[in-house]
Amino acid sequence: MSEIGSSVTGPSELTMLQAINEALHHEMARDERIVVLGEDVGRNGGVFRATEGLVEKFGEERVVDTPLAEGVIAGAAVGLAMAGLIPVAELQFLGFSYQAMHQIAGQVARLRYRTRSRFEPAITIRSPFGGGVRTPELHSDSLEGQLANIAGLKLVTPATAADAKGLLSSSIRDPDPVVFLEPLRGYRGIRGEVPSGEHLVPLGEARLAREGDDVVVIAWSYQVELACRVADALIDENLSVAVLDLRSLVPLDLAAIASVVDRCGRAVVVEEAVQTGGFAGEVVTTIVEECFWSLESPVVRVSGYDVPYPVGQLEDTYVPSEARIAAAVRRVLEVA
Amino acid sequence: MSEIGSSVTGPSELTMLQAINEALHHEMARDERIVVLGEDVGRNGGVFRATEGLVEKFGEERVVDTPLAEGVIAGAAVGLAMAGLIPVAELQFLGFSYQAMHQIAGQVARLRYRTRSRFEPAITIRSPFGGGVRTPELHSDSLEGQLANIAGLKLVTPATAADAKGLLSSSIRDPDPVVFLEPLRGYRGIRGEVPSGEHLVPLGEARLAREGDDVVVIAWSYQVELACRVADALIDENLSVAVLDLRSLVPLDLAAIASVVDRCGRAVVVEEAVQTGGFAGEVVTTIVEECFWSLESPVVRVSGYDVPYPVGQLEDTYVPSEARIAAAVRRVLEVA
Amino acid sequence: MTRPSDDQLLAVLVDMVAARTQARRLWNLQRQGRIGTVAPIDGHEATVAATAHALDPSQDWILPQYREPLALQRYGPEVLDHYMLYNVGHPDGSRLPESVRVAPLQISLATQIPHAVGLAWGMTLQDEAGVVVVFFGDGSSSEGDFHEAANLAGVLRAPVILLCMNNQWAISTPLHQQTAAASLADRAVGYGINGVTVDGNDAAAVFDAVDEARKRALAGQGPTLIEACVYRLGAHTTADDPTRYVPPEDLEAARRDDPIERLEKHLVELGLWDDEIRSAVETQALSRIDEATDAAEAHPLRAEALMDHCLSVDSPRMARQRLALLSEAEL
Amino acid sequence: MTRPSDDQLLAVLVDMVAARTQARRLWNLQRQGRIGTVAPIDGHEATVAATAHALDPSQDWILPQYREPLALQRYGPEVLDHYMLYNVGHPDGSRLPESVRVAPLQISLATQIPHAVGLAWGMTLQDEAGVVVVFFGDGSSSEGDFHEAANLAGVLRAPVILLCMNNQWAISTPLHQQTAAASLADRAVGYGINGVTVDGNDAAAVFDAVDEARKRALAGQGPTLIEACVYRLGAHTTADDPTRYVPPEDLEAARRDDPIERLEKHLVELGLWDDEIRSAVETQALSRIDEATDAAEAHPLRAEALMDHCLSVDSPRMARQRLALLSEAEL
Ligand SMILES: Cc1ncc(C[n+]2csc(CCOP(=O)(O)OP(=O)(O)O)c2C)c(N)n1
Ligand SMILES: Cc1ncc(C[n+]2csc(CCOP(=O)(O)OP(=O)(O)O)c2C)c(N)n1
Ligand SMILES: [Mg+2]
Ligand SMILES: [Mg+2]
Repeated sequence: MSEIGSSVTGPSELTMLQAINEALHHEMARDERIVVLGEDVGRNGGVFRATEGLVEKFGEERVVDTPLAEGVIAGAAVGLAMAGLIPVAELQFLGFSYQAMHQIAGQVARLRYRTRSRFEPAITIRSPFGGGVRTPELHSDSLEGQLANIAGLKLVTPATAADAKGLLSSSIRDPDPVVFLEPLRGYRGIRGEVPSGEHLVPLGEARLAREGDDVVVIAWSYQVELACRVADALIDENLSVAVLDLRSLVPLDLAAIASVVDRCGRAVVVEEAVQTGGFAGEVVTTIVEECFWSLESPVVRVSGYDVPYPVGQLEDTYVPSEARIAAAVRRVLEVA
Repeated sequence: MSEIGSSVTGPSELTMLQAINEALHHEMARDERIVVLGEDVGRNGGVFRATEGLVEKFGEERVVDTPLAEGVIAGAAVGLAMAGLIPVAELQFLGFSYQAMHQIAGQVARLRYRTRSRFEPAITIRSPFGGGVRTPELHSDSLEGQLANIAGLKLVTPATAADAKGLLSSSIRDPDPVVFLEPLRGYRGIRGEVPSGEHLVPLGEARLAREGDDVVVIAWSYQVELACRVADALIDENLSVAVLDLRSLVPLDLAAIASVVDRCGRAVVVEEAVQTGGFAGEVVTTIVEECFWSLESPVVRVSGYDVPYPVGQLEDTYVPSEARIAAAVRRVLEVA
Repeated sequence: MTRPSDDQLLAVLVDMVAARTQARRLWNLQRQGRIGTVAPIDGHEATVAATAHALDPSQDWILPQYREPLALQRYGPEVLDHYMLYNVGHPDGSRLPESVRVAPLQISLATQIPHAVGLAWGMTLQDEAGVVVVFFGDGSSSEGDFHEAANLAGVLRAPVILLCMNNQWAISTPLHQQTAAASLADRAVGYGINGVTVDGNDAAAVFDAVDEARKRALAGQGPTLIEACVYRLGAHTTADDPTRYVPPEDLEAARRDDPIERLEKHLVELGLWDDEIRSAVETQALSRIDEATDAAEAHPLRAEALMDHCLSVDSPRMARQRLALLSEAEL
Repeated sequence: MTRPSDDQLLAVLVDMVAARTQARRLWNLQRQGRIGTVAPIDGHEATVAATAHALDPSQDWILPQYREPLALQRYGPEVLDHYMLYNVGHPDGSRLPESVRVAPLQISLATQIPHAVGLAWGMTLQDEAGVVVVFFGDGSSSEGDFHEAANLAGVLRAPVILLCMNNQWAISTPLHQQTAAASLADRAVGYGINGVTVDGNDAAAVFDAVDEARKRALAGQGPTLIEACVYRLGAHTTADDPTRYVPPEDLEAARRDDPIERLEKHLVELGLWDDEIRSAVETQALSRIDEATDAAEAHPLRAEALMDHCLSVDSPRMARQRLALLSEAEL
């Protein structure tokens, strides 16, 4: 587990989106083999501007606007990797990764295993996910629970601007395929100081975002932000709430989870996804496996509901709110 | 929870495959709106003969060999349902449901929700899954953990021949979309007495396959068969091992899980899938949520490994064996 | 070929002008924060309205992409009412009444094409008359779903019309980066179906093409792929800045071939159209959309609606979630 | 056009005869339970072998579907050795040595077509000479992957040859239920790429077509879709019973156009082939495959290999699983 995040803010503050953009610029300048591909990633700089300026800097050979077909974006990435290149593919919204799932799950994730490392799948698939910004259907879905069940993929998702840069750089350099999930609400809603130049955050190390002893809230992506706000607010009630930011779901930092749950004895897991089959269940199970005897009360998960991500007027009901997280924290603490 | 399964065998014994075939014949004869579609389901009767005799009996209009394209099999099913028909689609192997995932997750599962029940998605998608029979790659994958996270789908999987018939008939009649998972190893490897004529088993009711008080093994599909063998074998060691066959993963029979875990206090969950993100994690979490205080030891899961389903020579290492299940049972019992 | 009558053309023009007028109102509503992201119809009006007028709403279906609703007046006032419900983020927006043969907007591009084929196929299986028209863009035609559906439609000879709105752009991706094909209609031969290219700014030509395709379909002659060539005159959506990528001279040229101006000119010549009529149509269109907007905003919604219509009956877990939701509403 | 030389044709025939001979052995090995399900090559030999001979193994790639390996001798003996490892269920079967530009078999149909386009594209980005040939079936051509990949190849002008083995069947589904298209090569126009149909039983014609497509690709003229018309002379796989669905008269007719007989006749006329040569080729082919089978069966494998090569480094959970696996081996 790495150090608690510094919360210094200052003039060199970036939004998460700018941090992602910086990582892409930095990595492409560093390694000529990197090719960025996806819908609208070139001239338009991506529909959220994550790839802004790349085509101007690195040219149309290395920053490619593909036809509108997610399957072949992921599938061509496999071929590019076979050719020794390092594709960084963007799926415009994670909900459309379904169109590419046969390539992601059946091909990207298996290239190394199938060929016993003859081919190195140094592929990164970036995609925004999660809701809260009133997008149309299938633009807000949290599918990490499904992706985590696909062996051969790494699954990484930042909660801070600095991590967005550091984890993305590490993901691009990683020899395994990484699905890199960018919280849509964080693009402009999360900002913070970001080291300029080279900045790497290792994959597989959780981050203790808040120290605390009474209970730990385990979260990832935008939910870390919410959990921190809850932790900060509950200080007034004399509650000491730790927040563990998983940062990568695969590989999962079992040691960090065990250590903080062992200390607190009580845990809440927060996710935005559909509850049944979501990744929070995997975290709860991990806690049962790693530190059952430390538990002083049942772990509680705060999730979306078992319905599809809804339309705008129902969005705020669907996504975990600070109030729901705080209520869950109180609930696990009330239990004798 | 329904009654313990009778284990009468006799001359009218059927294999699970024959039971499935019987359900299809019975349902198609009952309701003219049912249309069977998929690759090789007509003249060939399905690559496993699950649809044998249907085209001869019900004609080429109602039993349709489609082009080789899973996406449009699921997608056309949506359109057929919009037209008021009842499509029963076959995906030749569950590994190729990935080719259709944008239609299954994004469309089939959402048709009712999106249109607030204007359109009734009475769609059944049948598919063999699971390993143990030395098939090529992507023919053996257990994806129920991923499918369970898709809200709007029901997810049903039989463990006995009688249930194969009764659950499939219920699935076809169900107004919601059902993904019906047929254990490949059970097609010819599981047989038993099957009621002839009308036979319905309600969706959402687990089945206590073995009574027992010391520990419960919770399983579904072919793993129930293994769990029962283990339970039977451990009688000699004076262990009373209950086996709960979930039968449907969505809806999940929370009451049945709670009741048996409350009684036994110890539980093992068995699945064949990749462990991380598999459905066993959901079951463990459900136990934590429903009956944490009854637990006398941490729930243990017996799963596949966090690698893709392997080639033939490694298959037996991958799939949960009776030995692994028995070891897990002993492990949860040893804990003070 | 049945040329549309002058009256039909007039009706088409009325719908086109109303659509464009209302599109401008939508843009402002979005800017005011009253509605979510919308995709302007500008440039698509002739094709959409003429297609609708070539169909019989009592038996023919329309499966839209997302840009069409404002020009589907022929399918009844419910289309606009529900479009506004959709735009204000109400779940009823995608629930049109049973009598209206229009599917909800489709956000997952091209997935509606297989639905259209299945629906058309299902109609023939039940000996129902009627055809299905499915709209999709040039960008969407690159998705596997287009291919799989067109191919299945060919095999089944389904009564479906695949209407590709080739507006030259998919967000920022121009046609030549979308495909090297000289014409999208050329793809028809690869599926053994009929294929035609039509000037989508020519309402009469579109009407003819759809009418012809419909007659073929009803006569059991199978599907038609129609490529309607237009130009996206506006932004992709309210979230888009086309000045980043659309060459101004191309846009300028396209504006000179505006479908509304073209049809107006024709009907002015026939003495069927003038500024006064136009302004009456505009006024009426605006009051209509304002009414629909107000009604949509006033349309009630309980938070519990989140849980409705997912499964026909709540699963046990959903039942608990529903209870939790009700109590959380008090948090 | 470069007609193959007589020597080249002879080399092709040797490979074809060897492939068919070995296919029969595979069938028996499967029946004996020594190997898993296999897909016989019968009827595909001319196209596969001639294609391989039209390529340069030192720079051109082949991405197979699953029916081709026996006729890829030109790409080196490793292809057969690994095919036998694959057939005995050993994971090394899909790990060809770096020097062999052949990808492993692809079971998820058509997914290899996007890979081929990506690979060809990647080669041009790095100024590597060479082309990529990807094999796929008539059935596979219905998958969205075919469409998406062909379209992208057209846009990129990637040096790729899309080689569709139209053997008239996809398991039990005949071509006319697979597509209403008169010819699969007709699809090329929809992607702005070159398309040709070739008699896949005519080794020389296939050689020409591939050679031509290759030259175009190397000259920067982009991809070619080649439809090779053949007939599947055997079962789909060892698990299939084609008598359930193949009309005997069709099969009979196809047998009369056997690609091996045809090329034999030609080379007999040239005095380059006779029964003696044939039987020498067969004997050699059999001893070769028997050797490869024995070696494959003797190839060691530890159970722990299950965990290898999934991620470059085990995740913490995988590390535990690896330990558990080692101790479970003792259960
Ligand atoms: C499957 C899928 N991929 C990506 C998107 C994101 N997206 C929305 S509209 C659009 C462009 C669509 O272009 P086209 O089909 O030509 O329609 P147009 O907007 O030009 O009318 C894209 C990429 C989506 N909605 N669905
Ligand atoms: C995506 C996918 N769907 C279904 C299957 C099952 N399957 C294996 S081979 C086959 C038929 C393939 O036909 P074709 O592409 O014409 O090749 P052929 O066997 O005729 O050489 C099918 C349906 C599969 N392997 N992959
Ligand atoms: Mg467009
Ligand atoms: Mg074939």
